[in-house]
Amino acid sequence: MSITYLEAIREAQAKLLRDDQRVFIYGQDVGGNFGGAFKATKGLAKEFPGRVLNTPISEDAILGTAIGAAIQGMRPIVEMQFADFSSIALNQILNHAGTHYWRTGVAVPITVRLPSGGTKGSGPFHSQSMESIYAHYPGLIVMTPATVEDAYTMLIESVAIDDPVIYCEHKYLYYHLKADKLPDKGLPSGRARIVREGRDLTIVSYSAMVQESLTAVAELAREGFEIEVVDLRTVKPLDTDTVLASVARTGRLLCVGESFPWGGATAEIITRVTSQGFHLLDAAPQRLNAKDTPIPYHPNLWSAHRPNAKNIVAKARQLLRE
Amino acid sequence: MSITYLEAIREAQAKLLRDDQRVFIYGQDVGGNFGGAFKATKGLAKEFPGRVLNTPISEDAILGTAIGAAIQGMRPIVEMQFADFSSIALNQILNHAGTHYWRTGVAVPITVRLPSGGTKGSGPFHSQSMESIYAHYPGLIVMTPATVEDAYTMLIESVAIDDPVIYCEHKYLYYHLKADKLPDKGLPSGRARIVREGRDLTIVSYSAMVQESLTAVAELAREGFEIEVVDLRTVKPLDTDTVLASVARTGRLLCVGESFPWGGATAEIITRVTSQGFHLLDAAPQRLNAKDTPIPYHPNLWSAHRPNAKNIVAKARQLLRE
Amino acid sequence: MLQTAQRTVKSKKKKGALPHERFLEAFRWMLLARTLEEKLVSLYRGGLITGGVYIGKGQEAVSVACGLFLQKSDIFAPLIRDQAGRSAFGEPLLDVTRTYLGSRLGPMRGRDGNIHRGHPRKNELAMISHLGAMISVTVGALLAKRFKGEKNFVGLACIGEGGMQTGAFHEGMNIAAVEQVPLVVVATNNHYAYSTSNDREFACHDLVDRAIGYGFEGYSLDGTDLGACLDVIGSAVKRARAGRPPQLVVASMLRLSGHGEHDDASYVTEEVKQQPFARDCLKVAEQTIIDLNLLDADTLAEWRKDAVAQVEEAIAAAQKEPAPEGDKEDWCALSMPDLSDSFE
Amino acid sequence: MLQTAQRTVKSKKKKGALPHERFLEAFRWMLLARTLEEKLVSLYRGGLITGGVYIGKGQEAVSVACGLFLQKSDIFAPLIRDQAGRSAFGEPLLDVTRTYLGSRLGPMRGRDGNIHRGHPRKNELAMISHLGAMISVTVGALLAKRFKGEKNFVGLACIGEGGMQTGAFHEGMNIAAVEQVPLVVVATNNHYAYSTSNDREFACHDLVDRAIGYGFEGYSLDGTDLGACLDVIGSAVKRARAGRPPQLVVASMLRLSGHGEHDDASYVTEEVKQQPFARDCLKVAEQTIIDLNLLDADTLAEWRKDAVAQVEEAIAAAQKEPAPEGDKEDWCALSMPDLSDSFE
Ligand SMILES: Cc1ncc(C[n+]2csc(CCOP(=O)(O)OP(=O)(O)O)c2C)c(N)n1
Ligand SMILES: Cc1ncc(C[n+]2csc(CCOP(=O)(O)OP(=O)(O)O)c2C)c(N)n1
Ligand SMILES: [Mg+2]
Ligand SMILES: [Mg+2]
Repeated sequence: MSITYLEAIREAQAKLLRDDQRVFIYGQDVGGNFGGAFKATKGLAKEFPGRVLNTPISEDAILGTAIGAAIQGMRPIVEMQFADFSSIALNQILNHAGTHYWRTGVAVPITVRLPSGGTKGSGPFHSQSMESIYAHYPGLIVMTPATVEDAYTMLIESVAIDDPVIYCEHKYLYYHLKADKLPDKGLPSGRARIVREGRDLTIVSYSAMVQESLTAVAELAREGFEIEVVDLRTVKPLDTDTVLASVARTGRLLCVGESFPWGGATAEIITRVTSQGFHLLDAAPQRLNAKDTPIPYHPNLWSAHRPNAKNIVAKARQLLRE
Repeated sequence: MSITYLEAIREAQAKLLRDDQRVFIYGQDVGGNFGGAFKATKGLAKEFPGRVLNTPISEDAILGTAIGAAIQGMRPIVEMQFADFSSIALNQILNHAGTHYWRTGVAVPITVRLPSGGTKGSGPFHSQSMESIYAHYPGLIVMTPATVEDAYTMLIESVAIDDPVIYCEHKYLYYHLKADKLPDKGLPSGRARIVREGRDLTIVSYSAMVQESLTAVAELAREGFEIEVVDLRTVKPLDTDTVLASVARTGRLLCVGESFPWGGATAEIITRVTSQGFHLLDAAPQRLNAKDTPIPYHPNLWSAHRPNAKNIVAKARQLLRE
Repeated sequence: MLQTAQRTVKSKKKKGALPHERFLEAFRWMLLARTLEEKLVSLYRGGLITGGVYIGKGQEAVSVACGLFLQKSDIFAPLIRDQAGRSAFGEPLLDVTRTYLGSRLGPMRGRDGNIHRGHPRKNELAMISHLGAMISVTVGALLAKRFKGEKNFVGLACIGEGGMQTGAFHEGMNIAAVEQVPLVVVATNNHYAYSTSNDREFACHDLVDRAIGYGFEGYSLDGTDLGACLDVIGSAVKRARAGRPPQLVVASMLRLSGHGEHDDASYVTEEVKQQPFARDCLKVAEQTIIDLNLLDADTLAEWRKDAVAQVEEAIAAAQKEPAPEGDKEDWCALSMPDLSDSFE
Repeated sequence: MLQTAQRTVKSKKKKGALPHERFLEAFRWMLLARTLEEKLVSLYRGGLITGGVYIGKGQEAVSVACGLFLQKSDIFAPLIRDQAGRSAFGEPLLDVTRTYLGSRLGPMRGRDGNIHRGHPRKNELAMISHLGAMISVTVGALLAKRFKGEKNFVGLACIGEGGMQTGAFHEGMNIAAVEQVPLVVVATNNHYAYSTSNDREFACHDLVDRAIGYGFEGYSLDGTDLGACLDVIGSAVKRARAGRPPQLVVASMLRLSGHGEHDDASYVTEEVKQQPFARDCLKVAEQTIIDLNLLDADTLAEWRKDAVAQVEEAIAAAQKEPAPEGDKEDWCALSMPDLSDSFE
């Protein structure tokens, strides 16, 4: 058997619906025999009648409804059709879900699934990675699974968590990543994972960029470099300790993120490492992000816009020389 | 004569309306003989009939309308009643104004005024500093004036700029800051200013935190420390050169921002300095931000939540000891 | 305690109050709200309240009707002018004074202020400022009740005519109709959104005409007439509870105060103040009571005194309580502190 | 070039076309759009188009009427199913093929794709994906024209029944009415938003009933009937131009394709496909032409051939053109590069 990242997301939701009566799924086209723009809820409406509900094109109200239901004890999972459309739901997420526990003492256990990141030909409005916006505001947990196993266990965990979780699933990984089977348990949320050990350089990444980093590292390994790769798993909370421990071993840091550069996760990581572990660094920490323009439609432009194995290799080489 | 930060904003708008027929002002309660929740447009509707228009409570449509008018050659100035309500306009700003020139080659010359930042008793929804969200996305210029003079010249410049400008004016400074007169010209946008020279430490800040930093620095001066203070003026573009030059002189960096910490302007500054000027630093760079919770209503909590002269002094002392 | 006594009266009424008993009960809540808010205004003027004070003067008749027909298990989403409705729904006065006076013991513990207070666990939602946002949240709460198999519940959400122009309002109304939840939306057209008069807010002939476009049942209401408010809003609640489609009530009146107490409302013209919708619902109700001889003058005076006493008591109690302090806060926005991010 | 020839015909008509001449002109644009989109679909199937292909099959009658009555100085805000309207408004076929085939010379230069194309300088707005957003942008463009003292202009914005449920739509409609700009909003209820049918989209009896709540004038329309489309939309444009309040037209039809070409639309039931609104407007129009003998068979065949030739020509031209390249881009999102931020 082999299971994709996308199937893991579907399986996690099936399990959640099966095990917990408080769970329901809410979003555009998630129901019927359609099962979502990416089929992440395929078959679930039939298996769990009345609990997988199509909604109007009303992202603000979708989130508002989920928040209200969560306050009353439900555990809604919201699917945004694309992360990019969560800009419409942003007010409810940041100002309502994100503030509610702190203001009233009543937690808002919602999971918001954001199909995120670039794929070929998707252009400025179907490619965005919005984790930095959600992580900037208080009151939210932001997950960015990079493996099939994490996609599964973290989604399940997100529903168990009493606080609002923004679950950024990467569309590029949907079909590109496969695993043999689904685990029962994963690392707890908020803990980063050392994906590959090394001693010459630490690459910190998350979501689809972990895969790009691994490809880059494999190439650099052929030149004799041993590079450690850290997968953050959640960008908020950010597991600074694991990152610092890795930098302590390697003395060099490269952060790779697919979102826009200004104030992205890469800036947050570099800031933590330099303010808390300055003496660990043997060279200037570096970052690699998408370019500071909208995400282009044309594949030629898109592949130049996002970080990829090739420019990770180039940047790493430069850093290794310093 | 003495003129406040708020009056400077009003005067700039009066001048813009007088000098440029393409300018109009659009927003909630800006018109009539009312002149805005903070009176930043007081008297302008009368002086410029038909060009200072009240709107419904429809932030998305207010921005959409401004964008459409700008595409057709106008130079709208939008007032959001509070920065916090721009969450509703965010989609039009990020995804429409921010992408339009890049996609179509047609620029969108709008200025969006965001009354920003905390004041006593304003609470979670009337105190926010949203510059980091706008700066994260491509296609926008983000201004954060810290002085009466900059409030005036930068607002005028924002309308001359062909691209969308997010103009973050600080509500705390409205009445607290005074100048003798308004300048004809200021530093160009995108250039930071050395507000005070020093050699022991560089504090980089913007908006109301420049004032807090100056108070802190005055206190530290009594202990013999000479601290350089850089006012960024615009957080995007961010004048890395001026910051690096200052750090080259002092070897120490403290960044102070009022927004939430994760991915804020302080993280962006530290990242630029460490990745481009690592060897300039004699100690770990530090940042000071608001706490990672919603902004509290009660003055006791609020003063503990935001950075202020007192904790800037404490943090600076610590850094100076290293 | 007098407030408790009054509540007993109320619960008796629920078992089939005579119209004039209901009217008197409602009037008494209105009186309490007006008394409380006048006191809050004077505290504000005296510099004893931080942040804004927004009152419901002139809107008490509509507001009280919003709270009065709800059961404890119903959902109530009040807004800034709903003191009367909040009290009628069961919010203790102490919640109000603790919040305004910044007591650490209040429902918001000093973290949020004044009108943003709420008790989600007691089905009184805690509004965020962004207008329109509470409609869909109320829908979600009702959906949850349906999921959980509860019966006979309703939700009531308040909105101003200004807030009706937000996208959130539209999406919330539409999704309520799609989900066919038992929702009543009570809109108050008090003719102003802050300083903006109706002509720059909307351009339809009558806001109640929006009901049909959502699949709501719509009703117009003279918000200065307490009897009409009880009748129309009471019926709307009853219809929603009975499974009719969602209900929209649009009430008309004038805001008889500034937008907040910092605002002198000098933009409201004398002409507007002479309109029938500018009547003070409390005075109108009192006149009805006198005209119909529903209460004697002594009892009326007694009620007034009682209201003052309750308010004074709640204020005195809150004033004795400790303020929150920065170094006693945990500064954690999550209910699960282990998942909290740390910035050193 | 044939397309030019046809345009001449069109501009002649504007000076008082006979109804059947207008009908034929419209039909010819519909034919062109259908021919083009069928070709795009086959290119997509052949792997020659990157990104999605969204077509207007079944909606050409409404769409063409949206473009046909506009002058060059009017504002047009088409959406994803408006190929016919775009062509009728004056968008060259080469704009389409260049965009779909990723030519560097197209209006979007490879930066944005397919349906997002536009020519803001030629008053064809370039839609963003977020539905509802274009309504208020059109309002703003009209407001600008008023500020600049232009006269006799209108704007026309398209929306689907799904997009009508967005907050942006609501705010845009309301602000249009408040500003009393000469706007026509043409809504197509094609019975689906992606896979979601009307029953989970809205719960009002008829979407046209929303007009009154905004202060728009509202009209229903059988979108499969070209004559009716020309009549109703033509009149709405005329009324807006003459200074009547904003106009809402709600047309009914079935989307005769998947949401996009990646979608087999298996959720559309046979029953729905048998409904009167499921007729193919192009076939219906052609039948009218035959029944009324408006064209002889030879001319019809000639028109078809011409459409194919135009499409082939535009595709061939675009295919020869260079693709954009990453290292030739300036990667600058601002029109003022000096103000661009730099990340090393
Ligand atoms: C989305 C949003 N924009 C702006 C504001 C600022 N604001 C607070 S109250 C108000 C006026 C509200 O008018 P209305 O809805 O008619 O209620 P009223 O004050 O008249 O009771 C405004 C503009 C807000 N709260 N929310
Ligand atoms: C705000 C927003 N949410 C979600 C989407 C994703 N989406 C694209 S088209 C579509 C369906 C549109 O339905 P409708 O408006 O009826 O237009 P139609 O496709 O039927 O022409 C959806 C949900 C979007 N474009 N914008
Ligand atoms: Mg009002
Ligand atoms: Mg549709």
